[in-house]
Amino acid sequence: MNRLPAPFGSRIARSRRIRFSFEGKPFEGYEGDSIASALAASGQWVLSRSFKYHRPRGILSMTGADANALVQLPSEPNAAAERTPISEGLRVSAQNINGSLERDRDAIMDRFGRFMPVGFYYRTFMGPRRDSWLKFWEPIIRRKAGLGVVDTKAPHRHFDKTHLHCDVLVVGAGPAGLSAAIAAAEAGADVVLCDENPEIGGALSYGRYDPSVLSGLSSRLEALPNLRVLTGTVCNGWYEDNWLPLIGGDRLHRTRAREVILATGAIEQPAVFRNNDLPGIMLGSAAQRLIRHYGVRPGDSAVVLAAHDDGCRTALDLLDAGVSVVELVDPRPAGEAGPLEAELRGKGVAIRKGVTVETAEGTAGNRHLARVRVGGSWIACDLLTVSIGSAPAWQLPCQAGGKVGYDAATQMMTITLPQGPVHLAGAVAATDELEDAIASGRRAAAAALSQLGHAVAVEPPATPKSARPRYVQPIVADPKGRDFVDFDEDLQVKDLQNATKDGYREIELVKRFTTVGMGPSQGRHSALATARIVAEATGRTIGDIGITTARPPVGPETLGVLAGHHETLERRTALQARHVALNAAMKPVGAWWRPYYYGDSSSADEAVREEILAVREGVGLLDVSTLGKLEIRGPDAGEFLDRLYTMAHANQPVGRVRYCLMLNEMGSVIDDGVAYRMAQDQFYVTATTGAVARVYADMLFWNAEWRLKVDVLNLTGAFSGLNVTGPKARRVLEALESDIDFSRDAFPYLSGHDGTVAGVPVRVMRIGFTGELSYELHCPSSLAPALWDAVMAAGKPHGLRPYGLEASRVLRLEKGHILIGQDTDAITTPDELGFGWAVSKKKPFFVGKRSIEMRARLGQTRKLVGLQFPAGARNIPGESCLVLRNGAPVGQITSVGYSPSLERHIALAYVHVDNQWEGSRVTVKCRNGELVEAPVITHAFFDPTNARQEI
Amino acid sequence: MKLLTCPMNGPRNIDEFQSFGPVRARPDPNATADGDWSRHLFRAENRKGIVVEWWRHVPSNYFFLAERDLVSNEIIRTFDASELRDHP
Amino acid sequence: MAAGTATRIHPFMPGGAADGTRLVSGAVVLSDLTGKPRFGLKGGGSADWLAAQGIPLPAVNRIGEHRAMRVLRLGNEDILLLAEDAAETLADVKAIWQAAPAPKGYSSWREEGWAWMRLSGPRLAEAMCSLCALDLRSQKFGADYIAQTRVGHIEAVTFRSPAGFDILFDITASAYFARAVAAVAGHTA
Amino acid sequence: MPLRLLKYGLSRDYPVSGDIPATPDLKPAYDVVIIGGGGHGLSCAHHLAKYHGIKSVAVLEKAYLAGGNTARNTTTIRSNYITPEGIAFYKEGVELFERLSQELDFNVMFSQRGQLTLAHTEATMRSFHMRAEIGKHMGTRTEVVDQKGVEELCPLLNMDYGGPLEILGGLWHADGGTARHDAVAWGYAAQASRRGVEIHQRTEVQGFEVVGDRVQAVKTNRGRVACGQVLIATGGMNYDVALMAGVELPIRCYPLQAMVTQPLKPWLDTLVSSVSLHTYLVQSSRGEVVIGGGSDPYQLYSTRSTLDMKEHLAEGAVHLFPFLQGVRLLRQWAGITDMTPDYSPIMGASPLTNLWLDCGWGTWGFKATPVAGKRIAQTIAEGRVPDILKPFALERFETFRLLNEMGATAASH
Repeated sequence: MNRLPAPFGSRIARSRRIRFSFEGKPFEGYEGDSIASALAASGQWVLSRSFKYHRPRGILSMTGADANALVQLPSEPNAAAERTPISEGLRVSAQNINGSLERDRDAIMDRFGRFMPVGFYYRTFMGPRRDSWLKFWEPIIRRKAGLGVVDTKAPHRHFDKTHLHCDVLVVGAGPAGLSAAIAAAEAGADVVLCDENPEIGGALSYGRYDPSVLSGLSSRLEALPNLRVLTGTVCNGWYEDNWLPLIGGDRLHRTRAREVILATGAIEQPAVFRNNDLPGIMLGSAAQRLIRHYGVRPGDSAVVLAAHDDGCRTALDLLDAGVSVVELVDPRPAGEAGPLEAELRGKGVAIRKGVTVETAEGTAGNRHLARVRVGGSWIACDLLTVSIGSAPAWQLPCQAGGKVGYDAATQMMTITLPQGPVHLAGAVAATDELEDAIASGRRAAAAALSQLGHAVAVEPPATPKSARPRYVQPIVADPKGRDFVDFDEDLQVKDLQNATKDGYREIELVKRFTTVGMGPSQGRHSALATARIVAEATGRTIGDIGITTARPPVGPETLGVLAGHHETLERRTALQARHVALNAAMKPVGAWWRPYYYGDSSSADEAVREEILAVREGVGLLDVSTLGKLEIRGPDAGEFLDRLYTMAHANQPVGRVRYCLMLNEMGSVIDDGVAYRMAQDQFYVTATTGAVARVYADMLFWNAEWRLKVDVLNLTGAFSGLNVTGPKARRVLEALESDIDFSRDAFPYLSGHDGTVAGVPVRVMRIGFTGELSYELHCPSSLAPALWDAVMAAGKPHGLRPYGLEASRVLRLEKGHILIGQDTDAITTPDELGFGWAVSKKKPFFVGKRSIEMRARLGQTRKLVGLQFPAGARNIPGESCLVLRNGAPVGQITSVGYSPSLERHIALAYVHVDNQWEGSRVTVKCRNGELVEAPVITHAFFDPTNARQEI
Repeated sequence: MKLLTCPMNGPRNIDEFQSFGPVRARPDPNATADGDWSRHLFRAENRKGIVVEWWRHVPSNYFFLAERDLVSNEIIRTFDASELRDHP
Repeated sequence: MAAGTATRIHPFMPGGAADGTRLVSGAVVLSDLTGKPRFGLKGGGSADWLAAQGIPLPAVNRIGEHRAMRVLRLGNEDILLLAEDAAETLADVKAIWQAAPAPKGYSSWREEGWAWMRLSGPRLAEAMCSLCALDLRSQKFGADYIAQTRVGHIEAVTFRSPAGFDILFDITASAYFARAVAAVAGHTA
Repeated sequence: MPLRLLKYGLSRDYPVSGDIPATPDLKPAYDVVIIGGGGHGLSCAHHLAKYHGIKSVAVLEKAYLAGGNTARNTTTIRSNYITPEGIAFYKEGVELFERLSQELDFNVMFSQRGQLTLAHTEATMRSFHMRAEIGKHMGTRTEVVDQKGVEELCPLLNMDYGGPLEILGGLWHADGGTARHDAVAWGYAAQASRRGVEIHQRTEVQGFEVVGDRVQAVKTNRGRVACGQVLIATGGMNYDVALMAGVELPIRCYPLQAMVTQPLKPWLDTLVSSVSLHTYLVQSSRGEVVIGGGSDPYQLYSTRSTLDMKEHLAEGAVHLFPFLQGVRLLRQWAGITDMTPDYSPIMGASPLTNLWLDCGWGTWGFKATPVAGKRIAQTIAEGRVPDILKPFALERFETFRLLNEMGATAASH
């Protein structure tokens, strides 16, 4: 066991042992351990195999960013072993292996690297046949690509979303973030501080710092009720207007902050040399995290590569953890020795300056680091910590509009944000020392507070940093390669150089051609090195090259947390329970549930037929509550409808009902309905179920433009509609107590009355889709069940049947009535429907008027007509079957169905305009390709004179 | 989520709103030649720059106007339609 | 039978459209006030008529009070009277309005078009945070504020009531809304 | 092992192909100036050089090669449209893709694994039947499948039987597929430049010298270039560039967003898209699942991403494949699409006699990269619009001869 005693291991609870397995072998760890730390504690350093060459890989950063340490959980591919806590019985396996992690058959790929130069797949796998890629090569590559395996039987997990509002959001609870959050909260702002780690402190929690710094900040923080701390919560993106997703576990906090302070720290960068990917080579901060967070000794015998003070601190930490530090290698030229160096020397650590790690070698199969070569000589070791510099965590700042630059004087990557509600603090703003970071937090808080309108004391600007350039380790391609720039994608220095030779010289092209930065770590550990290599190879500056666009998310996030839980919207008419009680087959139509027919599915066809016959011979009842119902009020109501619809409404008498047809500005038919003029200044207008939302919005829009004295109210939910239809409809209504005279003379076709039926206030219109005597009763929805019951009871002696949508569709087809959206498309004109009668010739204006006149001049090409198929015909074309003329499609069947009244199939179809006449025969191509002929019918199939609806 | 400030309801997430596009000229249909009319129908204000457009706050069904930069997405101001009418 | 004597059925009543949908209770409580009296006026003349009755009108998106009724100003000429415990007062107003000559606005049928529900319980704040994107904390959203916004992904009007938040929304979505709230309660509890 | 790999392995040095030559100096004049170094412009350049012997061609790209919508689209290739004119054109596009790797000697990884579009409503089923009938008539492989057929093609789908989003059936398009978008552009660039075409990166067009009904020269940040013929093929910038020449196109720009998961072992063979959920998914040869949907709801010239679109797409993806809850998203991005009123492109002549248009590609342009390049090259070389392009003329908006593809475009592109 590589475990260290307390106080090392701040995250683990040694009293709680947890057993889990990795690659089928049992392991044990403590509560609080991550998968990677528990495995490391047990000496298991190899966590995965690399993407292309299948090289053993292990801990690099302990931040969970890299593909190196992604593992497979039973229901979760690509889980970050460095961040995912272990749990009892958890089964963990390695990814991207062929065979076992120890013995990966694909490890041979490492030998064949030279057969696979960068972008090789663009230049081969094309033959021998044209489909060889699809049939042969791609399946192989697809199997080799990909990392984890998705569990298609994964159990459902609950995710949820909530909203969070604050004055100031501080991202990152390191010293700068803590200081900023405290300063903002102490000034009275409402502050949220989030950090992806389970504890606050950032580097203070694992670095070599005086513990009193963290405890001091921590106690100030706890005293602030207006400062909410969300640990274990990652801020995974920045979006317009400071809208930020904070993800904590299975919860997404959609957060709106007035001001944002990004204290996201810096990302320590790996060094590039041959075999720099061996398990046992890790960033200095990774070693520190293992020691302080998990109490894991990262090795026995270490070489420390240190180009700045943090390397020295790492070395001291390693000594404290009982690791033998063989040598500290400082590539900087010899200069004055600082106190840390003196301390190290005092502890007997050999320090070599002006040299660097040139290459590394592994144990058999490269399973672990065995030795490194420094200044030409080999040093045996099982741990190499790398502390050669870092890059500011640019992801969030860049999403917030920040620009990345490169300061040639200090050799540092810089970030500049435009003036606005986002501020930087700490290492991301290039502060170096602890005191600077804390001061920079205070300054960011002051800037945010002043934007919020707080009066704040202006803190003096940061003392200019020493202009001493940082040491930058040169990147030289190793002649034998395996000097990895991008661990995720197995890319070496020469791969990037070669891409530039092929002309991929812009950074985005380099990225696309080589895939650098496209893996799980999204360039965290490769972007800076890539910029350097491309700059060098193309003779430009690093600033000119830049880095690729930082897109959200900052780190990988599950689709589950983004999706959350979402009930599907459903709408029900007030009569839903009545339908269900009558055993209706309910189906969704848009968001609505509607009865299709009443009865068991086993006898659906029979039920539909009986419902149709009931309407044709007796009386039926249809719930039409889903129809749009709009009330137009005001002195200009008639004028308003005149402009919106094709018919004349301003002169429509009170008490009359008129068809209304709506066009768009292009002159295409977009909706229809009826308008019942209830009073001089009041119309009750119906719209089709699917279109009402748009029609209502359009009405409001036109009214906003026209500014007529009109109000539009959407009563779709407030009112319900019942259509009583059939030859016996009048008898049913007359059997009900009412103040309305339903007689033919008092209540003729296309008129309306309001009154009371069975104690229910109603608006009744004599209209009908079925072609039968019909009364459409509209009433306040809370009374619809009562009205339904009354009609059902009154209808019983007359054989009244409720009928559903299926019967309704056939009934209307028998009458040749169109359904908007089914029998019309985006370019249908009234002329194509033969609806000239519905278009006023007198009105000076209505929406679409100018366009249909122009389109009429340009010439009509098609017409919607009826088609009738012989009784007993063998092959009936389905909906959408093509109408051909000289072999070319000129139209299609829009509706087709079997008419029990006519005992044959009938259809509506677009035909060539020359075939629009009665008796013209057209050719239709059936689904099976067979051509059939059918005669054109230009009138209603059933009751051609439309006598029945007017009885 | 972008914020849009409704003159009646205040700043709201933009998913509470429906865009009705840039304010369009309304040429007299009866005094416009066919070619000009069809160009009017299908043309769309799409210049890189600031447009004045109609928006609907859906929960309150309030229509208003916004000046928005089509490149930066910055909303310069929002105002009631009466302002445009009174000071065209 | 005379007008208005038929039995009214609201969604969560037996035989109602949402019959069988459970209203969540416990840490988050959803209760149905759809049957409670209310009356909406809309259109030109509404505000003047109400003012003439001595009903003080608040600013748009604010709530006023009149004889135990809450007066919600949803727009210049869009006003809703809620009479949870003032049925008689409201009945009087309605009767006077019915008899009055125009201009007096017209009925907006809110009592039929909108469900009226109340969210309360110890986890009310968390539940509202999940259901609504607005900052509804008391320091930002006062007792007399109205938000016309989205709650549970549908258009709604919400405001504080002494017991919690009242929510008005499309009555045909009642069953959906109850399910959406129950789902949220399941997460917050 | 393919021979070429062996060649690589046995050569001492990296075998430099030099796909994209460094940007040369601008000459004072070219026979053809192509504005826009994306897939379409490069394809046109290739066809001009290879098939029409026109080699005095300059492709002007304001940024880096193929960095606009060529780089951002999600690579759907299909011909299951709804208008006969559209199908005829896109069908030729699919056929060109079938032999594109050989044409370019560059593996564009055309992966014809089929596209399955899902219907959750009867109206959608009806439109599928329409597309299938026309598609079959025009000779494409497009058919309606029932619920059983959907389950056979994609057994992992959540059918939501009895639910509000029950999958009622699908439109199966065996010709559908994907290709590597960058490779298509690079392949064309490499071929074109080998035949003498000049590719000018970081060369931005700033205006036109128009004399009478001709473009005399193109003004760029690197100087003036006289031109015989000019083509505008600038994707999201088409409106803007055409306006510089005084041509106002019926185009509005909207962002289109997409996102991609971490790489996974293969589990999804076909392209799957849902009309009602405005979501589509496809697994790339790298193993990433690419997820996309509809355009943003309002006009904008910006490639910013939004959280709301990401949440919406995740919802759709998780609804269709509930087991994706635990799969992680890696990256999201956006492109600027130039949408036309009828969801069909505008190709061919402009009001200026030597200015040609390859515009209005909205969300559906990638699949047409080879065919648009080929046919527009033919147009420029012959000085007349071939029949297959005629329906796509700008004039169609004046004569109401729209090619309405909205229903066949919404969630599939």
